[in-house]
Amino acid sequence: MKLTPKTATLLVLAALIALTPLFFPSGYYYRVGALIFVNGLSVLGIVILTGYAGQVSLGHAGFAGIGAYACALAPVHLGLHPALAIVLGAVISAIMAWLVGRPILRLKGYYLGVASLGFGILVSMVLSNERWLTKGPDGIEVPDLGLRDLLKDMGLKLANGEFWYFFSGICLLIGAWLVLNLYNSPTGRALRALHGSEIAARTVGVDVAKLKLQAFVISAVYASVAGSLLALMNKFVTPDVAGFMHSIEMVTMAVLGGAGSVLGAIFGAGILTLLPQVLTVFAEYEQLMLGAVMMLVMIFMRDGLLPSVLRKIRGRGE
Amino acid sequence: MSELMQFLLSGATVGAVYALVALGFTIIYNASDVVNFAQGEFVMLGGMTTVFAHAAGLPLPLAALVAVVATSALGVALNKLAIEPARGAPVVSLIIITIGASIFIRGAAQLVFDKQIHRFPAFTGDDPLHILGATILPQSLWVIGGALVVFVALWLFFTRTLTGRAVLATSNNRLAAQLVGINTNWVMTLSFALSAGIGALAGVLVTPITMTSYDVGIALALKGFAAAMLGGMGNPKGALVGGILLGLLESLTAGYLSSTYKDAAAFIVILGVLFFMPQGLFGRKSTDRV
Amino acid sequence: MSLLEIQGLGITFGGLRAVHDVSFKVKPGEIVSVIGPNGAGKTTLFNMISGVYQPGAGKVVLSGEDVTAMSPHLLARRGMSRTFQNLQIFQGMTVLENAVSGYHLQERGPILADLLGLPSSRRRARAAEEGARALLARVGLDRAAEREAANLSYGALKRLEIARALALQPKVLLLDEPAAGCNAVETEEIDHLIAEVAASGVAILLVEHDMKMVMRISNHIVVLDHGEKIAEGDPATVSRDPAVIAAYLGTEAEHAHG
Amino acid sequence: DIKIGATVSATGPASFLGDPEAKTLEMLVEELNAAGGINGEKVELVLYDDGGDPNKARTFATRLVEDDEVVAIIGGSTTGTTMSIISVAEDAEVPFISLAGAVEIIEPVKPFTFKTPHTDRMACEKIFEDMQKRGFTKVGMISGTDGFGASMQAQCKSVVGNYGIEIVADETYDPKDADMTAQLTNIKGADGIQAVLNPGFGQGPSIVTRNYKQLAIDLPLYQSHGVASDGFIELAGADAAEGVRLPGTALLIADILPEDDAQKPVVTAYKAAFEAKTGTPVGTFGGYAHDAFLILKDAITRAGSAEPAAIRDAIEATSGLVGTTGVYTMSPENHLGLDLSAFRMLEIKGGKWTIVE
Amino acid sequence: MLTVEGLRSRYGRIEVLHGIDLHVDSGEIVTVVGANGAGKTTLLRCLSGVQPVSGGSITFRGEVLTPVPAYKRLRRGLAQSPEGRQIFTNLTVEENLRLGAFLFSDDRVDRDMEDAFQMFPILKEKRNLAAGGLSGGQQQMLAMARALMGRPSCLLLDEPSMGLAPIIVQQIFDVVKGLKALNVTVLLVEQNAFGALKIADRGYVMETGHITMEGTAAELIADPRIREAYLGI
Ligand SMILES: Nc1ncnc2c1ncn2[C@@H]1O[C@H](COP(=O)(O)OP(=O)(O)OP(=O)(O)O)[C@@H](O)[C@H]1O
Ligand SMILES: Nc1ncnc2c1ncn2[C@@H]1O[C@H](COP(=O)(O)OP(=O)(O)OP(=O)(O)O)[C@@H](O)[C@H]1O
Ligand SMILES: [Mg+2]
Ligand SMILES: [Mg+2]
Repeated sequence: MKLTPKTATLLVLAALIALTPLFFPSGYYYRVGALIFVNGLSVLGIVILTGYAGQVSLGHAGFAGIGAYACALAPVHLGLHPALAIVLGAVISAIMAWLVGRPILRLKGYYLGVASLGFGILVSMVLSNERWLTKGPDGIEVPDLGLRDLLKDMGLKLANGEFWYFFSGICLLIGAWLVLNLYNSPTGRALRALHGSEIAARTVGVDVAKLKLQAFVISAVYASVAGSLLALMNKFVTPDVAGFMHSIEMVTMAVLGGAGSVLGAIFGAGILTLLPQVLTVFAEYEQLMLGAVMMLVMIFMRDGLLPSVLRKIRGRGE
Repeated sequence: MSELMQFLLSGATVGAVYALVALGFTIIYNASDVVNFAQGEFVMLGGMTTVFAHAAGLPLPLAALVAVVATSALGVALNKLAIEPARGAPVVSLIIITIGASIFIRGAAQLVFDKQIHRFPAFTGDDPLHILGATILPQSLWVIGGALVVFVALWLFFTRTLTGRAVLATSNNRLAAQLVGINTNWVMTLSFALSAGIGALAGVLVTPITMTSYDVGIALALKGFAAAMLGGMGNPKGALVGGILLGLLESLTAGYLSSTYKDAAAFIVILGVLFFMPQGLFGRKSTDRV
Repeated sequence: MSLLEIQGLGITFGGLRAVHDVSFKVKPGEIVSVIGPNGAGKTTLFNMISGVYQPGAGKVVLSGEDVTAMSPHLLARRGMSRTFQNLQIFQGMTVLENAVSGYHLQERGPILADLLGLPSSRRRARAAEEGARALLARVGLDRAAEREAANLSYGALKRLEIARALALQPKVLLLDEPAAGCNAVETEEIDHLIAEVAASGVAILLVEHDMKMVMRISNHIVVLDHGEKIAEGDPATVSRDPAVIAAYLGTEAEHAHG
Repeated sequence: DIKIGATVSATGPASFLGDPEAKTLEMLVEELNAAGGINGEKVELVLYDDGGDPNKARTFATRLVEDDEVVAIIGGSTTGTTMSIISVAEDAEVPFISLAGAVEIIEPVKPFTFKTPHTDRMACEKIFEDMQKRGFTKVGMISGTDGFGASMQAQCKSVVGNYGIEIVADETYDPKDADMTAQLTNIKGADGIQAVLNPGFGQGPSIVTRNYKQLAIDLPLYQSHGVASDGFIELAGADAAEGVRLPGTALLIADILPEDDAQKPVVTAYKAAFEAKTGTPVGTFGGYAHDAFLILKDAITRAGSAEPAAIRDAIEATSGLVGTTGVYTMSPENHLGLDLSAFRMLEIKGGKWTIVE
Repeated sequence: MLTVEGLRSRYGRIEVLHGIDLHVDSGEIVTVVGANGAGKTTLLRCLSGVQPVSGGSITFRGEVLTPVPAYKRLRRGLAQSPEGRQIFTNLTVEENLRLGAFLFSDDRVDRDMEDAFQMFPILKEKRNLAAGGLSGGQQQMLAMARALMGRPSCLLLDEPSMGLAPIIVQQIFDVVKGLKALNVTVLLVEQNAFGALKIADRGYVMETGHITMEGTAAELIADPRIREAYLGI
């Protein structure tokens, strides 16, 4: 069988997820791994929206917030199983994305950025201010997903960290598989086409408004599910999850790693999740280093880390 | 009546702060299409440098001058060290660079300065002026005046000087700008120096009112960005009007509706405006044809 | 019966009557050229017909249906396709992908199928790719298929746009200066291609300043000046029309025949 | 060595809290090691900066217990970060002393979780007690929308009825706001209003105080313990701050405490050391970290062991321990160990803190 | 006046100019013809400095140009009307022209502008409109006019007749011919090879990054290979 870029990406990803735990000295590494996967999942949505379709969102954390709070609230108020709460969150996010996206996706560039930013801020404001429901800025507890206990009953005993590592790893794999499928599919090509020239895309028959909306909705679902997973994993969530900084972080991860490629974006999520952990040795210089790393990567690897590195490697191969 | 007047004065004060930040965005944006997310840090540096220079014994006006000059120099350094080497990179990459720069500057400021909140005395005292039963601090007039002066200066710069036109030309078509003899690197350097200087000036003016600390930059940049977009990015008129409008919206909402959701109201209005005017109030429509 | 009917089309830009009361018809298999001085309103006319601009007056009728101001993607579904005077290629895609994108209407399917990578989705994509490769060969770009489209020279891009427009298998094809940036020999190749397409029953509307080409292949010529139709007829009639010579052809008129 | 872990918000929106906390912990560990450590063992502090992000705080907490294998954790500058650390500490059975205000942290009691600051409810009670004494029945509130302000606002509203006081105006502001005159104008206009309370920290309360003066509002203004530091007087300006009351700790009034006050030596020593080391004025928050460390040191010393379980038991048995915030006496039912007496009602007069009565 | 020796240039790792040798003497009109993708545009971009050179040299009036940044080359007298017009779409027509004379601030700027308006009256009509709204041909005229505003001693023209009405094409070629009288040197890249050769003194033929033929214009027009491959006669 010929190794297409798609299967290659999936294999690399699966191998990384399966094999790195062999080198983990302590349970903490599972936690970091799981965080990378969850962040990676949310960034995959950005790959579709920004990397493929070229639309900027500075408010996607809003959807993460919806997903997270769905898991905090639905089990308590609606008696829903947390797993179903993930679905509920995704559905609400999708509906919100559809409602919000229709008017704002007509905007371009920074204007779309500021409109989506407004949406994100509205969500985080509601989460902070409606204390009766969300318990306000100090956050709210989230019930256990319960899947680990289920596995235990089936004879598979995993520590909490291990469980979340593998569970979010599998979610990431599925998420990546979908995005990779999209890339070379008719829809994916149409998305990339409208990125290249909206007017030309329309003249070849692409329903640009509808397609942008679809991309927006899908990416919202990604963010929402990632938010849900984060909340369930932490068993606690605060409105920060929907905050502006989180939105910026998502975009940064995608661009830093290479927004147009799945592996790149996940790579970016990895780097930006790991950096604060690694930089703790610099104590007070941590922020300084973080900023410097971001600048250096973008200066010397303008298309993002992974694409640039790959190009270097290929260049040498020739 | 006096209530409304108070809300208006309060809104104008806050709006002028936003307008000053928004004005700072204009030049770099006009030169490069990049929204410089480190703009808020320039404002912070203006305030913090003045605080520390003042504490070190410099008289306030001199301290302020030092702050503006030093921040401009930093703007130039940012361009030379981070933006220029990345020439030709996509705009998103440049934006991430400015985000990185903002984190970097904040990190440096907490080391060089400290993490305390600071302010320095208002330029002309704290005795409020009374207007129609409402009050306003003299420093607010400084801020409003500052915003107006910067606006007029920028407006003249972009519409009346060839250099201003060269800045616009650089972002519009860098290649063509070089072909007509514009030193685009120099234009970028100038833009960063001016933007940073305006940012620092904003910091100097607003600190007696809003206080400052190493991390005030993000919030200011965010509001300034929103204001600039409301008015139409790149147009000084838009920055001024957008800023003041945002401030008024906030204070009127806080006064008459709900202080909790005043920011929400502001964003809802922005969404509404963009719905009907996708380029903001005064943004120029791109005139590219197919 | 005419396939495309333009009835009294007009538009103004801030007081400027860019196009005013222009009417004509195009039949299947016919090549109708629109010529006229720079700024006469040819591209604007195209933009109105193809739904990029909303006409201020008049109607566009396609296969008997009023399609005035209809969104371009709906027009595409009804068989209209075009190229652009100011290149509109899909940046960030390969030449092949650009051409495949032209097959959008044929290859598109439910987004869910595409996300899940269902066999149906892959089948659609494969069919489109085969078609695209054949088209690239027709415009002489087959060797560049895997190249980044943005890296092509100007003339090559013009041909890529033609290929993409043909991919729609249009009933009406609008070509805005297809031969710009091509030399005489290359222009002749494009000539043949257009004639071939027309022969297969496609109605072609052409804007072009290369008079040799226009005179060679047009069945009918519409002349615009200052937004208004000043002459109309077969090539021989038009090229002898004194008004046309004065406004547009100049001494070139002789070359066209010479 | 005894490894003690800490994760505080030394940067980010809560750095007012985390920064002095981090500096205090570093200073105290240095002092302690210079003096020979605990039970002859040196103490090693593993300190992380979570930037106020609960998600990061949880990761650092995991790192502290799993990777650094610390015997106890101090930290969680905010309620948000604290809440996300709790389950990590509880699962790993490592004692955790929080530096955040909310009651939920210790109510219901969790075996390994303790905290040093008074709860915000206690601050409300202290304030309303004072208002009641002055005969106020109608008051206004203007609160920050950050965690601190919002939580205190909610607590105050839930206990205010006990004091026969009614809240007739309830406004909020964003912690980064530049001007609060609009909200204050509304408060000023509220019917029969007699006093105003402003829960919040950071620069917000200073701006509120200055706007208060600007609008010439002629009612007593109460601030919260969130701004209990000399810095507040400086920022608001002595003029505007004149007459402001707030519930503070002994730390602020080290020099005017009576000689026989049990806290006097503790607060004087800490204040002197901190200000000498950092050059910035002490505040209540650094004091929380000081007390957390003190409790831990005391517990390890008494336990004679650095086993987490033993430390936990010893912390729970803390009794009569004098800290900067108050005197701690813990029990299985009470993982805070402070009462209202730890708060002192202070008033700013002539640019200085004074004790009311 | 302008000498190019062994000029090489690449996009990334792909070399598209493999050692170009040509020269243009003072006051001469020299044209380069070639098929799509031959590298004509790349050559002109190298000359004006917006495209990096990876080998060889460019000498202009005795000075080696290679290290001179693009924006300084106009000061040396080298102006370009680039492929794709590259006008400032967001600025008005007049602003475009004034920027063409960015280096000068004397009265001649206004006179030059009047000359430009005389040459292309349509530009005068549209002087206060955003250049992006111009028709394709009008933009091409603007690009040409803007290049002339820079008072070049050597003008590099990349397909100046593209998209122009026949009557204007004729006019453009007349203008170019007229430049000779003003002692302006012209390097002209044209797809309308016949038109170009008719006004040129000499010509070069370029194929996939090489110069494959050169000669006087008359020689080239007469050459059957050229007639077949480029002139379509
Ligand atoms: N969006 C617009 N804004 C302002 N003016 C416009 C716009 N579009 C077209 N025009 C004007 O309308 C007229 C017709 O332009 P159009 O592009 O249709 O001409 P054309 O016939 O295609 O010319 P060319 O042969 O040069 O391409 C021109 O004068 C042009 O300036
Ligand atoms: N930006 C680029 N990146 C990579 N390759 C490029 C780029 N621009 C041009 N090329 C390639 O360089 C070669 C020469 O292109 P150039 O544009 O110089 O040709 P040209 O002779 O001007 O053609 P035309 O007549 O079509 O304008 C072509 O093979 C083209 O594909
Ligand atoms: Mg046209
Ligand atoms: Mg070319």
